Amino acid sequence: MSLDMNANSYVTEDGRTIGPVVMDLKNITLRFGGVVAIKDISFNIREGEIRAIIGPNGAGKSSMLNVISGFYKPQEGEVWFRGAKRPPMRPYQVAQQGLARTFQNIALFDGMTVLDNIMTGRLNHMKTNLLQQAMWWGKAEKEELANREVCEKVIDFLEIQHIRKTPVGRLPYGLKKRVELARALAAEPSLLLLDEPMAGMNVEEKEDMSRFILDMNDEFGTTIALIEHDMGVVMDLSDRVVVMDYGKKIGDGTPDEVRNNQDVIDAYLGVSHD
Amino acid sequence: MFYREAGDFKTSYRDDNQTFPIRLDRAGYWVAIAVAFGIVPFFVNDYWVNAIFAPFFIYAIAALGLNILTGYAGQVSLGTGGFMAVGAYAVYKLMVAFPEINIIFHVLMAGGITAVVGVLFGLPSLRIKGFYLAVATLASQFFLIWLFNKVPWFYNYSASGQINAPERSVFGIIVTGPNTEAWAKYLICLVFLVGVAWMARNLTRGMTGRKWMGIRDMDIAAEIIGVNPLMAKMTAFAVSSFFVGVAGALFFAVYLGAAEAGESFGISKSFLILFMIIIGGLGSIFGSFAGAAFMVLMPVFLKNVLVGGMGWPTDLAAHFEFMIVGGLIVFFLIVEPHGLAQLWRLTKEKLRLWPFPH
Amino acid sequence: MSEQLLFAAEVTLNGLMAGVLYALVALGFVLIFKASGIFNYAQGVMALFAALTLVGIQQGQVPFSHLINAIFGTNIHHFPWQVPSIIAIILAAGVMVGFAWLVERYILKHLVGQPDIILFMATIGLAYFMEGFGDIMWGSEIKTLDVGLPSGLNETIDTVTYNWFGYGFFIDNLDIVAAVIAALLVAALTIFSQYSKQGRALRAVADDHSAALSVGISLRFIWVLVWSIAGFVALVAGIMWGAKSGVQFSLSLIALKALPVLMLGGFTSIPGAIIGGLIIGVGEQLFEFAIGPLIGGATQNWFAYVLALVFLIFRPQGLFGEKIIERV
Amino acid sequence: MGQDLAKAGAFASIPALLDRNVKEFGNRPAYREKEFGIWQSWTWAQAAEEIQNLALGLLALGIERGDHVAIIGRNRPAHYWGMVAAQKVGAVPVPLYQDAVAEEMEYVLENCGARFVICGDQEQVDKVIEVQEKIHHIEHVIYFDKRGLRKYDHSHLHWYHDIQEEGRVAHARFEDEMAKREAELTYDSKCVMLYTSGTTGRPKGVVLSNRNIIESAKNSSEFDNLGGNEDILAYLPMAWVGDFIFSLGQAMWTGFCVNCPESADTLMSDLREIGPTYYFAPPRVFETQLTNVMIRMEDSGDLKYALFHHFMDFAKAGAGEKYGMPKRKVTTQKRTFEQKMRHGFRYAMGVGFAAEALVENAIRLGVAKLRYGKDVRKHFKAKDPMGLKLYNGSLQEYFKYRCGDVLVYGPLKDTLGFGRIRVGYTAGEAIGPEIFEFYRSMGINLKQLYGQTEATVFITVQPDGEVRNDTVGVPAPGVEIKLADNGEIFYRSPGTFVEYYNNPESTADTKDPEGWVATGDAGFFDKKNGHLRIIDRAKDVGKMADGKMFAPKYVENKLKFYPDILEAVVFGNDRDMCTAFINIDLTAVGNWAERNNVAYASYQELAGHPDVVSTIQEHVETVNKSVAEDEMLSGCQIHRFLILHKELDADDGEMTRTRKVRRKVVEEKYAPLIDAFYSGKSEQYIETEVTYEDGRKGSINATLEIRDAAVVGNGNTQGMAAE
Repeated sequence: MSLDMNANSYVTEDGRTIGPVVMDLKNITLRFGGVVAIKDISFNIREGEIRAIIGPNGAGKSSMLNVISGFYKPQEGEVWFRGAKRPPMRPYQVAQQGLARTFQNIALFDGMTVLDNIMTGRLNHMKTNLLQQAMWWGKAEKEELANREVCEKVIDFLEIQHIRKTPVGRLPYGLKKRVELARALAAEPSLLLLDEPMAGMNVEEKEDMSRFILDMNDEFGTTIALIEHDMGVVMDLSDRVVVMDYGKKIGDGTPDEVRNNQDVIDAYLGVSHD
Repeated sequence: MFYREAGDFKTSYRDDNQTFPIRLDRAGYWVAIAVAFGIVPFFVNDYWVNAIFAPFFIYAIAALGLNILTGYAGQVSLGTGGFMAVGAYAVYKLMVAFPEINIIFHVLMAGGITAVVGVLFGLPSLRIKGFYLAVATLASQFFLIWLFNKVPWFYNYSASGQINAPERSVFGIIVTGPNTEAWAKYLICLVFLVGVAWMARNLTRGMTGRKWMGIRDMDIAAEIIGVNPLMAKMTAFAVSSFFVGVAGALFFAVYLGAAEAGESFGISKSFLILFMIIIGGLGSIFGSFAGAAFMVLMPVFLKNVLVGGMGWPTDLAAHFEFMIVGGLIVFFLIVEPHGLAQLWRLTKEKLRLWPFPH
Repeated sequence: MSEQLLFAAEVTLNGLMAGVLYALVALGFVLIFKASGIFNYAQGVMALFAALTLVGIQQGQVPFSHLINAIFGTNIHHFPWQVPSIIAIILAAGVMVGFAWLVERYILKHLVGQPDIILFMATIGLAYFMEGFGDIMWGSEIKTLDVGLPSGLNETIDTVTYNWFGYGFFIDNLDIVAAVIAALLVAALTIFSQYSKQGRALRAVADDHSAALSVGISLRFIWVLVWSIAGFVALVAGIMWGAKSGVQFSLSLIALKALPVLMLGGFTSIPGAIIGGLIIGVGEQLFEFAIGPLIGGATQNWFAYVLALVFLIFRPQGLFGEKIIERV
Repeated sequence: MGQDLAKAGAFASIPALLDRNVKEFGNRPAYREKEFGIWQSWTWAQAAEEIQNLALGLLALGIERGDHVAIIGRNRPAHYWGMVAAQKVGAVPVPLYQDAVAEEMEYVLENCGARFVICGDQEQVDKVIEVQEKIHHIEHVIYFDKRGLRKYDHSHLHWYHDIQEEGRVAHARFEDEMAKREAELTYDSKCVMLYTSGTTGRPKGVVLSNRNIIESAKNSSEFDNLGGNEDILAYLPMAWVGDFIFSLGQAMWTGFCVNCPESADTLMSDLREIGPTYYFAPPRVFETQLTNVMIRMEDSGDLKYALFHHFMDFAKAGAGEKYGMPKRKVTTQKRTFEQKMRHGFRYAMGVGFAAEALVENAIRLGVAKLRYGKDVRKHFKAKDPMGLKLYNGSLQEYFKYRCGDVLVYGPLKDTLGFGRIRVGYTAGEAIGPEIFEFYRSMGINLKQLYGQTEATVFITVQPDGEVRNDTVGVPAPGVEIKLADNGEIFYRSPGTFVEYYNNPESTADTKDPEGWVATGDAGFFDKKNGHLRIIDRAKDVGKMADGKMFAPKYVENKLKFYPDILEAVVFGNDRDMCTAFINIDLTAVGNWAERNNVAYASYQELAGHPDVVSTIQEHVETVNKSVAEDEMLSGCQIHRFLILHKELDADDGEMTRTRKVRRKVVEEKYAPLIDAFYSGKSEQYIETEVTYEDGRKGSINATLEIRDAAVVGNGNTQGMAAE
């Protein structure tokens, strides 16, 4: 099926209705000194869809994600979020707007337990001030416990009950990835960015991860944008795919459309999909 | 071995979240509190208070403060001595200026003032990291000490350049000045220690603590998931300095009675406190206590053995102490970088799993 | 007016000289930091220890005499001989090498891979240890160090300047000598690191540990080497300061002075250390000279740090340090 | 506790008991489940409300009297409520084994003709949907765990909570109807239908009346003074009669609390957290536990190791029975002051000696280390603390036990989660003597009972203080027993089942008109103490060619008592000698292999290892000796045996879900091997089909070595001497 990019909403094969545009990127260009990482790229992400950004290594995918999450400031172009142009802001402010993300090479807080790590995901939902927390009794405690409950739901959802109280430092790679996902999910984001969620996983773990991503989108209707260079996985997961190569956008559309796109095929020829 | 955990299950998040989830620990904690408040005060004499309890309590408070900054928020500071001085001089000025106000408030206010100063000197931490920051904090140390030496207003133009704590009382009990009862000193320090420890615990177990640790473990990631680095670091500096300030205030007002910035709060103080948290364990409340106790008791012990026991000249003993302290630091960093707290944790694990090894 | 200016000029010159000594200590820091990423707080104490050892050997002191006397109630202090300076210096250098070896063997080896901050703390511990050790070994009383360096007013400069400006600059010979030696030392180090095998190995390690290891350079050897060099630098610094202001505890405090120097120059740059040293030296002298009197003097205690602090806020990596790039 | 409740007659049904519990102790905990990190709890009042809403919801769905409601899922309060709710509206709950594959499930669902199915989660729902394609009487499927079911067609699929909500809404409409139906329940109306695991042939639906359940619950609770303060851990399959009696029957009767674990893989930690006071587990569980303990102790420090064995030996030597058994008859809320004092004193003495023992032995160990170095463990034996010498006789023993209690028994029990057990049962198969002894000597009141679904569990039980490992105790309260001349056991009791569902003929040939039921087991009463002793399944007790008695199970059990041996199947019916298949225990033997660094890639490879085979041979021969002791069974000595190349597995149909061996199946499947036995070959090639966990099929082949084992000539006394 092909779809009209401007339409207010569309319906996927499995009958989910995808809502209006949440995040709209207009002519983004990003340079590091002389190097051009991203060259004039535009695309959008819609309410409730799973949007994939794919491309060979060094295509500028991660830079793209970093632009979205406000870590890199593009030299040109605009980022529109929920119909408003995003003013230049620091990453934490972006997070407060309701963006959550995971990282390609895991960025968990090794000094804390799994539970604490996930709790950090809740920080934009916690309002008590320093003094109240110092006193603990009353507001602070109530808030803490309430948010603990949310996190426990997430823990249950991602099936990591058995490691709840272990320090993340001790966990194997696959579980760490899952915990990081949990942390992002706990933030109840309106847009969730996944940076290579399946990098370095074995088939089984990849299957689990895909299941979780789908369930997330299904259960909570989370809007998800993910980077992956394993095409196979992406095609099954995502509703729409952007293909990047050498910082340029060479394709955009449903998996099928992309699959039959000549440029994409060329770009991927001889590129290993590890 | 002594733990009996079967049947000790949690039916609410409050229970699960408490500081001492294990029944036995809880019991031990309450017993300790009871003894500290209910029994010891009746038996302490001047020697015990001045040689052990008062310094232990006060240094423990300071260690808690520094541990929050260094152990939890990961910002190394070598300026602790300077901030203690701020607390001391602040409380001095307040005591003199407002004799009618209760000393308790003076101490707290002194803490508040120190917090402000702390934040000021903490600001650079936004741009400066790691060693650079550590060294930068030396600036505060030297500048503050110099300030208190050079500006007579701080010591009310006294000829000696010293400050002397006037006599003040709480509920009619004299707690500062020369004729303070041993048990009064003991109690007031203890009260502050417990209060501070309780606050520290609350802050570190909650979201504030997590923000701090996030900054410590991976500041970039922390910012990206929504931690405001400015706020996190500044709160860390504020809280830490507050505690340190309180410690400084007590150190001068209750413990020393008279002080001179240079020798009471010099760079060596900064290091002393730093050692306490290293030996005790970074990022651990218990560690702050353990470290303080260790660093207070060891010299006393050495003195009794070397000078008292073997009749060495005191200066030699002092050098010896230097060696031992230095050696211990290195030893701990090599054998157990997480300090006494970690050792304690491990023993506890062993006891809980007894007779199994794992 | 021009009086003032000339004063200032003189002060600046003296500042430069002082700066040279800061630079000397800082040099030790940089060497170790470059080669092993260790921020060696103990550098200053090493200088003190080196100086103490030198004096001790020179005057034929009995090591640990105090300790021995304390334990056995004996009363021994000196051997019946004096050692010529040059031999004493060589011996002292030897001691510093031995010390370097011990440090590597008993400390660094066990701390490989620990976070930098831990290593930093370890060196603080080491500093404390050496301080106590040095005092126990050689006694803590202030000692005068004389290895026959010229000192006192340098007439030539005095007369020359007098003839020029009608005002004689007071510059201590010792400072000049110090400057010269420092210059030589730096030159020597540069040559060493450029042209000797070990030197190249050293630079390789400084650039990239793992790569260096992979080409078969022994990290442990490099560490011993670099610590030895640092020890030697410390010895030189110790001699200078010792000769200037006597060998005593306060000597180790110059280490602290060297820290702001490093912050200015950047931890990884030798020229940075030197220029930083000079800036600090001149800066604090001038500041004390210009502002000091207005605010009660003794500003040297803190000026260096505050200067560095302010400077860092605008350039966090120091003058010559590499730019810090953040990635996720 | 049980006694002071009004007469059973007044409470003719489970729902009636529920109402009583709500009245008598409405806000005491009734159910707990570990979920979201804590033990979610429901008081009797809350539980009753949940149940009522569900019941009303079912009514709203149009459930009829006598409908069967199938329940499939792991132990969760919601599922138990499902059962009670069904009863409340006159329907009959039919719990199923959750790990059954679709085909097995199909038969049962077909057979019981359930209109309603309550499923735990997606996995179960999928199976049911698969089954629905063939059988069409299933109208409504109710699931509890939403996960992944959102996209399913919900025309006949309902979420548990939605149903409850409907019930809450429809409260007014159906309340009277529900009350009416509940009132109709009599002491003899159907309470539950449970399917036998089907050791032989197809499973049969055993219909149990309220009388069966409540009477048995009542008698057994009173027999063991079960009170309202017990805690039990519900982890056994819900379809098994035992779980029904413990988690519903007794729980409802006495009002104690049922705790459900978070999941199968957190079972052990959940067990430890709850620390049940009343506990049931099949021998297998205790066995694996013990194996783990031993393995973990192997890795522990020399001192601990020595102390552990020193005190365990002491306890096993009888001290455990004497000083260890829990004194309290009931788990009351609190100990009296006097009890506390006595306990405190005991503990204090224990601690004192424990400290002494630690220090003394640590020193002695240090010395021993100097002498032996590495292999000190072999030579070093722990000693009692000298302080004990001050006392003598029983007092010394008593304090020694207290000391051991502080050092070993107490912590051990606690870490295993048995710290609070007051009454523990095991049944199903015989339990190994040393296993049984181990747990009892630690001070766990572990007992055996003999029972079956048709009897609502209880046929014989061991009273406190009369516990022996080779018998199954005396007839349970209200049970009469008679033995047929071939040794088969018959019983009659209030628990005797009503009938096999839709199966009058097999009902008839199990249960005669006077209500005597054939257990199908052969046994005899011990002359000395009147305890019952089980030999084997009556029909499996065959005759050998020479007419001697052939009791395979009896021998198999003796074999299985060895930690190395997981399963054993003995053949020899109508033959001139006995032979056996052996399954080794991968954990135990694997551990042995590790310690003697024997490398192995698979079970098969390890099983084939010569050393392993000869170890097993030793075991077999010792067993032969002890079998030879018993005159009537001496024929059952094993002449030849082999170690199977694969583990017998339920997925291959070689075992039941409760892990009982399906003798017939095995006999057919491995016919070539058996022939090889009796044709005297020394090895035999075989190829077998296996089913993997995910249902795929494959086949493995091997050439197995057959060994001859020494046997003792009849009446030979050396056998005894050797024992």
